[in-house]
Order: sequence, then C-alpha cells, then structure tokens
Amino acid sequence: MRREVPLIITILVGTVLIISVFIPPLESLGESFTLFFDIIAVFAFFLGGGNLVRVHVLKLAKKKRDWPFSIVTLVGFGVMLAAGLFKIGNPGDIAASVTAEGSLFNMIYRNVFVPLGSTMYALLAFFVASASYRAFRAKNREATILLVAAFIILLGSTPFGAWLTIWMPESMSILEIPNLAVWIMSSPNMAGQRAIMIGIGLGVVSMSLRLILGIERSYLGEDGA
Amino acid sequence: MKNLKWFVLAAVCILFAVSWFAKASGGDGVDNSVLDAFLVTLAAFLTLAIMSFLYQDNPYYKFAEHLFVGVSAAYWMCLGFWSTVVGNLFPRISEGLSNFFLVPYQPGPLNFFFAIPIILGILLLMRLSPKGGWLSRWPLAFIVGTTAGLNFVRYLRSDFVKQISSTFVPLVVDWQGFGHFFSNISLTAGGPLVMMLTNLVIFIGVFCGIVYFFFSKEHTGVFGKASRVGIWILMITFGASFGYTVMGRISLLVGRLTFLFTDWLGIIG
Amino acid sequence: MVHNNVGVIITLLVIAGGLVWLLVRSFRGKEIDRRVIFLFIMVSVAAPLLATITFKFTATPIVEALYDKIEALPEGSTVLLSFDFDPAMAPEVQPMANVVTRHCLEKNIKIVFMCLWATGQGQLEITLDQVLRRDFAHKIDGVDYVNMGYKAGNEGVLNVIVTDFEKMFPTDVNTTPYGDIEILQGVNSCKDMDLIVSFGGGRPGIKEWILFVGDPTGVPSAGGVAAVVAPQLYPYYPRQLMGLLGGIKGAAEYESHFRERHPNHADMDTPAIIMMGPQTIAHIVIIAFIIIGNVLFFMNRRRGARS
Amino acid sequence: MRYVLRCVLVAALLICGTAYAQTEDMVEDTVMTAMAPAPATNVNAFDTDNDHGHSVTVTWDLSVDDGGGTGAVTGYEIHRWSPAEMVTLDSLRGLLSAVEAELPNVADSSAEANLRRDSLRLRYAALIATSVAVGDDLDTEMKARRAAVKEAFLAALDGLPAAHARYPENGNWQLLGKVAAGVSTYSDAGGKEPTASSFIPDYCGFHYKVHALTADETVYGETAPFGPVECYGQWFNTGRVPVLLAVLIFGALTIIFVSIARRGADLYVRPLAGIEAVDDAIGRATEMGRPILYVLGLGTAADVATIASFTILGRVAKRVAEYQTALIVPTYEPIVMTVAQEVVKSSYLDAGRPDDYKDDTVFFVTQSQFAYVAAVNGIMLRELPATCVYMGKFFAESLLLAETGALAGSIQIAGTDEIAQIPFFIVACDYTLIGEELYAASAYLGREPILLGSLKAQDYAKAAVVVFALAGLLASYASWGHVFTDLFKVTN
Repeated sequence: MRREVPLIITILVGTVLIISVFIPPLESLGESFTLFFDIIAVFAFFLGGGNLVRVHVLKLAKKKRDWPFSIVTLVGFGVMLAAGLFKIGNPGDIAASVTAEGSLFNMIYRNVFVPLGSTMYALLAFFVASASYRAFRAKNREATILLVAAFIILLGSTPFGAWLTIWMPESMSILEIPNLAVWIMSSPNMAGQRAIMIGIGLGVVSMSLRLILGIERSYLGEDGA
Repeated sequence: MKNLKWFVLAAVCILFAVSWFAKASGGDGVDNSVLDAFLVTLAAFLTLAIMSFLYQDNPYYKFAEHLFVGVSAAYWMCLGFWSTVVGNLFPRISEGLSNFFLVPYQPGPLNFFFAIPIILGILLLMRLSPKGGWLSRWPLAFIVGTTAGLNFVRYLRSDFVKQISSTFVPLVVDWQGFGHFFSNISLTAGGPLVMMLTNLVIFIGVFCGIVYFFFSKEHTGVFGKASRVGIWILMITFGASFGYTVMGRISLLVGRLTFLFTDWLGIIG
Repeated sequence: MVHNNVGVIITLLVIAGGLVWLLVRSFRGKEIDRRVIFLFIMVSVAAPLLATITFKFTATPIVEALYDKIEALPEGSTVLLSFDFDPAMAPEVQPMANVVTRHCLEKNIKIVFMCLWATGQGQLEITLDQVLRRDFAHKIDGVDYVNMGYKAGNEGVLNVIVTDFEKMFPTDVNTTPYGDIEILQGVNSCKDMDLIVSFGGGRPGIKEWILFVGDPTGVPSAGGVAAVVAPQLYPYYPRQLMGLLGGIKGAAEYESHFRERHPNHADMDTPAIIMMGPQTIAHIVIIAFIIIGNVLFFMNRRRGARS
Repeated sequence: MRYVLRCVLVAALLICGTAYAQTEDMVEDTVMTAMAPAPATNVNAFDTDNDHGHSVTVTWDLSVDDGGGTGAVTGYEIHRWSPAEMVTLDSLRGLLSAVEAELPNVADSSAEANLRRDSLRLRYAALIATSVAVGDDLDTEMKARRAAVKEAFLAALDGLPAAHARYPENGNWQLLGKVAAGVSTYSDAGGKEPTASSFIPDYCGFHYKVHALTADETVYGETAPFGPVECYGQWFNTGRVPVLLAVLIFGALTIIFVSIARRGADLYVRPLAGIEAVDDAIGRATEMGRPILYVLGLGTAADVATIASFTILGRVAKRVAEYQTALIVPTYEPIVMTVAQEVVKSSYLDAGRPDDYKDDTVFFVTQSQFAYVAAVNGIMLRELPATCVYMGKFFAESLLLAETGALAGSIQIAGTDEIAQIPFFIVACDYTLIGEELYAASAYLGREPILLGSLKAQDYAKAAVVVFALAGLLASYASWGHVFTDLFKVTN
C-alpha cells in the first residue's frame, strides 16, 4: 500500500501523457497537468515557509551561534509576507497587481531584493578570476587543453589578441587570434556541446522510462532502486 | 581588539546617517525625498555588505544574507498565492471566492478536475502529521509521473531526433576538383579548407564525444582512443565556454559599480 | 593605444606594477592570496569607469567586412536596418545599431528601418533620437530614411517582403501610404535593397533573415548580435553572412574603426568602447593571473623535482 | 495644285481614321478592365488533418489572371455559407456571457446596474420564448435566466448540422478572410469551445466559395460553391510517427536489456571517478571531524537531474550514518526538501541507525537563486565542511558555490546536466560528473541489474545516433540525402 500506490500513480500518469502526444483530443492534457503542479507547489510553500520559521525559531530558542541574525530573517520574512498578502500600500482595490508601483511589496523588492541579488551575481566577476588563477594550470594533457582553449578565447576578447597576430599573412588568417577564437567557438565547441546534448537527451529519456516502469524509485525515499 | 568591532559598527552607522542626510538634503546635487534617500542608501549599504564577503565572513554579510533569505522566501510565497491560487485556482472552484478577489469566475465542465491538485496538495501537507507522512508520496508520484511522461517524448523529439538531422553536414564544401583545390589552398578564415576542417572537426567531435559517454563498454583499444579524443573535445568546449563567459560576468560587476558611483555617490554619469 | 590622461597612466602603472611584482614573487614560488586577486579585479573594473580608460580597437575581418561594404555603397543606395531586439539585449546591441545607422547616414545612404520584434520599435526610437535627430537633423523622413515600424508574424513577414514589400507594409509608421514615400519608389521587395542588416540576438533574428531573405534573393546580409548567439552564426560567414558584429566587442571595433576614418565624428558617443575599457583591463588581469599561476606551478614542480 | 489638295484630304481622312480607331481602342481598354477576372478553379475543401477538429482547409488553383493573363487579380476572398441559426447562436452566446458577467453584482443596486439588467431583460425577451419569474429577488431571476439561455444555446448547437444540411435555404454567404495574390490555400480554423466567438462546429456540411479580387471591390471572379464538407477531430497525429517509432524502439530496447539483465547476465559499467571519490571523501570528513555539505541544486523534485541526485544522496547519507559524520542538506525547493528528508531518513534506517537521524539535517532555505547561494556560502564558511557535493540542476550560482567551497578548503564533487555550468564545475571542483554521467551514476550506485540494463539500452540508442549520422553523411553526398531528413522530419 505505502509503496505500491505511488508507483501506480507514476506509471499511470506517465503512460497517459506519452499517449496524449499522439492523440490530438488529449493534447492539452500536458498543460493542465503542469498547471496542477503550480497549485501543489503553493501548498508546498507552506511546508517551506513553515520549515524556515521553525529552523530560525529553534535557533533563537536554543541561542545557537549567530542566533541574533535569525531575528533579521524572521522580521524580513514577516514584513514581506504581510506586505504581499495584504497588499499594503497598493494603489487600487484588492484586484490591483501585487507588484504594483508604490506598494510596500514593490518597494522592498526594488531596494532590498534586487540590489542583494544582483550584487551576489556580480561576485562572479571576482570568482571567475580566482578560479582561473587556481585551476588553469598545465597539470596534465586535459588540463593543458582546457587552459589553452580558455586562454585563446580570453585573449581573443581583448584588442591585444588582434595586435599580437596582426603580422600574419592573409593566407593564414585563421591563425590570427580573433579568428582562431571564433573558430574554436563555432567548431570544436559546437561539437562538444552537441555531443553532451545528445547524451543528456538520451539520459533523460531513459531515466523517464525507468521512472514510468517503476524501476527508479529513489524519489520515494528508497535507496538506489 | 574586542571593541574594534563596535568602532566599526559605529562608523558604519555614522556613514549610513551621513549618506542618508546628504542624499535627502540634495548634497549630491540631486534633491531626493527623505524616503528615497533612505532607500538608495539602504541599497548601497546592502550592496557593500554582500561585497564585504570577498574579504571574509563578517556580521554585515550575515545581516544581508539573513535579510535576503527572509525577504525572498516571502516574495515567492506571495507571488505564488496571488498568481496561482487567486489567478488560476479560485476562478475554477468557487464563485464566492472569485467574487471576493474580483477575478472572473470561469465555470466549466472540467473544473472538477481541479479537485486533484487540491487533494494532492493536502496530502503533501500530511507529512506534518507524524502518522500520515507516507501519504505525501502520492503528490510526488503524480509530479514525477507527469514530468517523466512529458520529458520522455519531448526529448526524443527535440534533442534526439533534431540533433541527428542537424549532424548531416557534407564534409566537402563547393568542391571544384583537386586541381582547383590545391592551386588556391589557404588557411583564410572562411576559405574552403577551413570550412572543410570545421565540418570535419564537428563530425569527429560529436562522434568521439558520444563514444566518451558510452558506459557499458570498457574504454580500451580503438574505442578507448576515440573516447580520449572525446574528452579533449569536451575540454576545449569547457575551456572555451569558460573564457567566453568572463565578459558577461565582468559586465555584471560594471553594472553594480555604476550603481554605486552614479545613483549613490553621484560621481560619474 | 590609450588616450593619454594622467589618471589613466597612473592606474595602468599601478595595475601593471602590481602584476609584475606578483610575477616576481611567483618565481620564488609564493602563492597569491585570493584577496589580492579580488583587489586587482576591483581596481581594474572601477578605475576605467572613473577615469574612462578606452582602447583603440582594430576591426576583425568579420567586422571590417560590414564596414567596407557600407563604405563602398554609392550615395543614394538603399539599406534595410531591422531592429529585432529588446531592452534586455540593448546594452550590447544598441551601440551597434547606433554606429551602423550613423555610418549609413554619413554616407548619404537611404535607410529603411523596420522591426520583427514589437520591442524593437522602442529601441529604434532610441537610435533615431541618439543619432539621427541629434547629429543628422537635416535628414528628411521619407526622403533620406523611412520607419516602417513593426509587423507581427516573424518569419511570415520575411516570407512576404522577400517578394512584395508593400503587401506587408502598406504604410510607414506614421501611416503615410507606401506610394507616397519617395525613398520607396523603385523598392518593390527586399531584392531592391543593396544591403540588409539585422540587429538582434533572439528568434527571429539574423539567422531567419539569412534563410528567408538573404539566401533566396542574394542580397548581402549582415548582422549585429549579442555575444551569446554569435558562435551559432559564424558558420554562415562569409558566404551567407557577409559581416557580423558579435557582442559589445564587435560594436567597439566598429565604433573605433568608424571614428578613426571619419574624423568629423570624433566626438560621437561610443558606449561600446567605454564599456570595453573595464572589460579589456579585467581580461588582461585575468590572463596575467593565469600566466602567474602557471609560472608558480612549474617553479614548484621543479623545486619538488630537485628536492 | 489639285493634287496637293487631294493629298491633304487623304491625309486628313487618315488622321481622323486613326484617331477614330484609337478612340475605339480606348473604349476596348475600359471594357477590358471592367470585365471580371477569370475565377479561381478546382476549389477544394477538406478537414484539416492531425488536429482536434473545428478546422477546414480550403485550396484552389490560381486564377489565370493572377500573375499571368491580365494580371488583374490582387487577392482572394474566402466565403462560407452559414445558416441563420449560426447568427442566433452568436447572439445567444453573447447574451449568456452578459448574464454570467451580471451575476456577481446582483447586490449592486446602482442606476447603471439597473439599466444593464433592463437591457439584458430586453435581449432575453427578444431571443428566448420561455419567460422566467421576474420576482424582486434579482439573484434567483438572473440564475433562472442563465439556465434558460444556456438551454437555448445548447439546443441551437444541436440544431447546427440540420441547419447546414438545409443549404442553400435561409442563410447567407459570410466572408471568412482574404489572402494575397499567389496564395492558393486558406485554413478556416475556429475555436473548439462553443463558447468561443470563433467557434466552428464539427460534423456540419459546410459550403465554400472563393472570389478572385481586383483593385476595384465591385469587380471579382466568383467560383461555384464547393461542399458539403465536414470537419472533425482525428484520433491519431500521423505527423508524429517518427517520434512514435523512436518511443517504441527505445522502449523495446530498454525492456529487452532489462530482462536480459534480470536473467543474471553480468553487464559492465565503466567506473565514474566522481562516484568513486564520494566514499573516500566521506572517510576524509570523518577523520577531520568536519561535516559534509550536500547541495541538491535549483531543480524541482521532477527534474531528472534532481532525481538522480536523490539516489546519490541516499548513498552518501548511508555512509554518513555508518561513519557517524554530520550531514548538512540545505534545499531550495520545499518538495525537494520533503523528498530529501525521506531519502536521508530511510538511508539511516538501512544503515541501522534510525535514531541518529535528526529532522534538521535537511532544511529549506529559500526559493530564490541568489538568496539561496548567499545562505549556502555562509554555511560553508561557518561550518567549514570537509566535503561539498553538488549534484542536480545548477545555474549561474555554480561558480559562486564551488569557489567558496574551495575557499573553505573542502574536497568538491559536482555533477550537473546544465551544459552552460559544467565548465565552472570542471574548473573549480575536484571531480565532476559531466551531463549524462550524473544520470548514469544512479544506475552505477544501485548496481541493480535492471538499472544497468537500461544503461545498456541507452548506449545502443547512442550507437544508433552515430550510425544514422554516418548514413546521413554519406546520403548527403548521394543526392538522396533528403531521404534521411524526411525520415526525421517531425511536423508540429
């Protein structure tokens, strides 16, 4: 009962959806099912939010390390939730968009959420540098290939790339760094991408099949198969 | 050393206040309202707080991080509620609710289907109860089953079938006989030789790449050599894409600094 | 190479000096603390912004090809510029659109503007404001250029205008009937264009232009695209795609190539070149760190071998 | 002299003659343009294939005056004969939606609301025979009206086939649309739902005709009506046969190899460095007495990558339970969290240490990309995990995580199917599962014959790709390259 029902559900739903692709009257099934997800996901939000609050309240109660910061989280969570659910400061009535200009929700979003997010994203500029310093070293053949490819592309995206090989004759122009960079991007790079894509495509297909056939059950909390 | 922490805190607070005041009083030439001044200063403060992480973990980063977590969690919950529950669910299940939220009621013969996600959603919440936790697997099974079904066909369609057809490239381009070929042989970018080379590399690359992803055959002999070439191709791919992405990442930083220099300090632009 | 300016010289000296010092240390096998790297990146991005460091770019062949093509077009020939992008892509693509438009106007080439993306109209307006209305106020709408606006239908639009332009665009954006637009006299379809340039980065974009218009009619087609999609387009060069500006760098190359050959535009604003300042220095710094890293690696290995 | 006069006279006559002739020609011309162009020929209409019905495709041969001939044709108009009942249906539909729109605000007693209701009553009276009790209770009245209108609407629907069969009595030709000259096909596709204004009923005998237009609206060439033709839904989309074939072949392969594997054939799977490394990494963590951080990525519980990751998490949790090391699993998605909790719990059970399992090993952080990263990075620098495992879907955050992990001095093992992110993991992590390897890992860990069987099938499919590619390559030399491209053509 505990194990079988979920498996049956998976098999049933999966098969129906595969068939639906070939049966025009059932084509819209996929969309409505994906709409069902969003609804289930909203219920899941309660789980998530509940868990978040629980974790931080426990941290507070047990006075764990950095407990004062849990207050920040809880306050931020509470305020944003209130602002969103009760549409505080939203122009117009209850039908107005929750992210409407001038609402508290929108204000917090633009002045807290966005700067935090985009700065976090911008840290990548630094990490890209430190990563290439650490990792692009000619340890072995593979690493060397990686290094050389990256090096040419990097050089190719600066004006220096062009100056370094300006002396090359037209008949060798493919070897000029900018062209070489272009060629690498459009030829070997393309090939590698495609190989991975085909692999992933098949992997997904076969994994889906395993799920539908009930072979793969890890998602039900069973180890391996 | 103990009270250095407090000095820093004080300094930060003073700077914050100064910036707020300066922005509000139009110290930077632009005259903002007190609220805007506060918001800009806040945004700038949070930006710097996150960047301070680069030096080391510190209370200001912790503050920003915890605030971010709380706010963002609530943000998505609210969007989910308004767009999905109010936008998609209520109009289909209850006339009263849709009237309350002023969304158009959409009666339809198939609406009873919407009981499914509700029931499954409730089952999902069952895991909060010590006994019925196992029931929460049913909605999961539904979700997984659906995506499996969708993916199975979609990937066979797009990735698999399409990729095969797009690998049909003739290796030889506008062939006009050996004489012509060797008489003006050159490495000009976009010249015939390079074109052929490109197609050849793509074909061999895809071939060896796929060979590398064979799991059920030992990579020895010719097979092993092919898969080795495959790895090299992959390494070129990874190196190239890495190098290629750098530019985009730098732009992000430029964006943030422009915010600091222009909107906050007002020293450029 | 660099516009001389004290602040610039100093910052460059600081960065270069720092790197040399690190290189020397690396010969002694000393690892670099990550914070030093972060500092260098910060400086190399912030300094060019504050001191506006810019570089002179030599146009790569694929960019030069488009420049030469426009340069070679006789006065009064007609060029079609299609704006197929949205604000998200604007930082990369708008500069290209601006400089190419400027070049065409400078050469007294007639321009037919259009959009395959609804969002393109807004971007087109920006270009018209920043280039045409500011620096070429004397150009007359309908005589020197015309704005046909946006038509829905993606490839469908191309499929029609390849044979009959008027069928898809019976009027221009200010509803002037096709027949009354002077510039369009003698333009029945895309075949009558001397050059087609599409600025974009999505679908439909230059790829669709090539497949639906360029190839069938043989009208030279070129494009300006965001860096991410550039690699997928290179295979079309040079046969189906006669020129391509890829990403902010492509734009910068065109800007600097154009400004250098048209001194009367020396003071035009060059967003791409400015944007490339931080980019270039940051790239150089990263390259330098890769070199330093490898020096370190080989030093330590030799040391390991010796002991 | 007289000779000269005669010449002049002749000349004059000639001129007049030619002039007359010319005027005659001119008359001829005007007549020509006034004449209708040749109509389109061979009008044909048929149900659109591979669809859900409610659509008819009309085709015809171009008029000889289109392009060729006088070239007068500027385009074509397509008309369908629609009986009077169609009009009634439309007005009923309009009324129905109006009534339904009115229902929510019966409480509204404002002047304009009353006006709206009165106009509704009038429209109702005009259309529906059955009258309803107009009490002072608006709600009941409106509901009653809605019911009556709905009834009439459905009745009208049922009447449609008969009405169309009655052609050509009591109906009129209705313009569907225009197409440009040179076009010889038109798709008359409408809404599937009767409530849609563009609704086109199935199983009704439609009649179509095509007008060849000229610059002057009043002048056109008209074809004879074609009909009757019905539209209806198909039960199978033949446009997707190749996909079906692929599905069947792949399914068959899998089942075959699974059964072979079941019969105990020992199938080889090449070792995956990343997976081999997991155990050592856990051992290392135990020695150092530091925790293990497991990140499931940003995928949903339904993403294949995440599902594969669950299997690996199960393995890791089991080892962790055996070695009694600490495990930290911050999650991005609530459902993923619940699954992860299940997985970890049962792993502890399998390891025979159910009471060591703590509920806050797996916890939810936030469903926002960079907030999640910010939090995880914080955890890394505070807990200093000995090992970080990133398996699942990752986006821009991949490098943010991996670099911070390296900073914290952890051994890092990653795996993702996001092609754009693999490079960053390759560069910053010690071991990386590339794309498909991540999926294979679950089979590899399970070591279950069935899973290995499916892997084998997968490999054969790959071999098929290579073969087809080669064949296609050769075919592209021979002129019959299209054979293959056709074979793989997937319409819609």
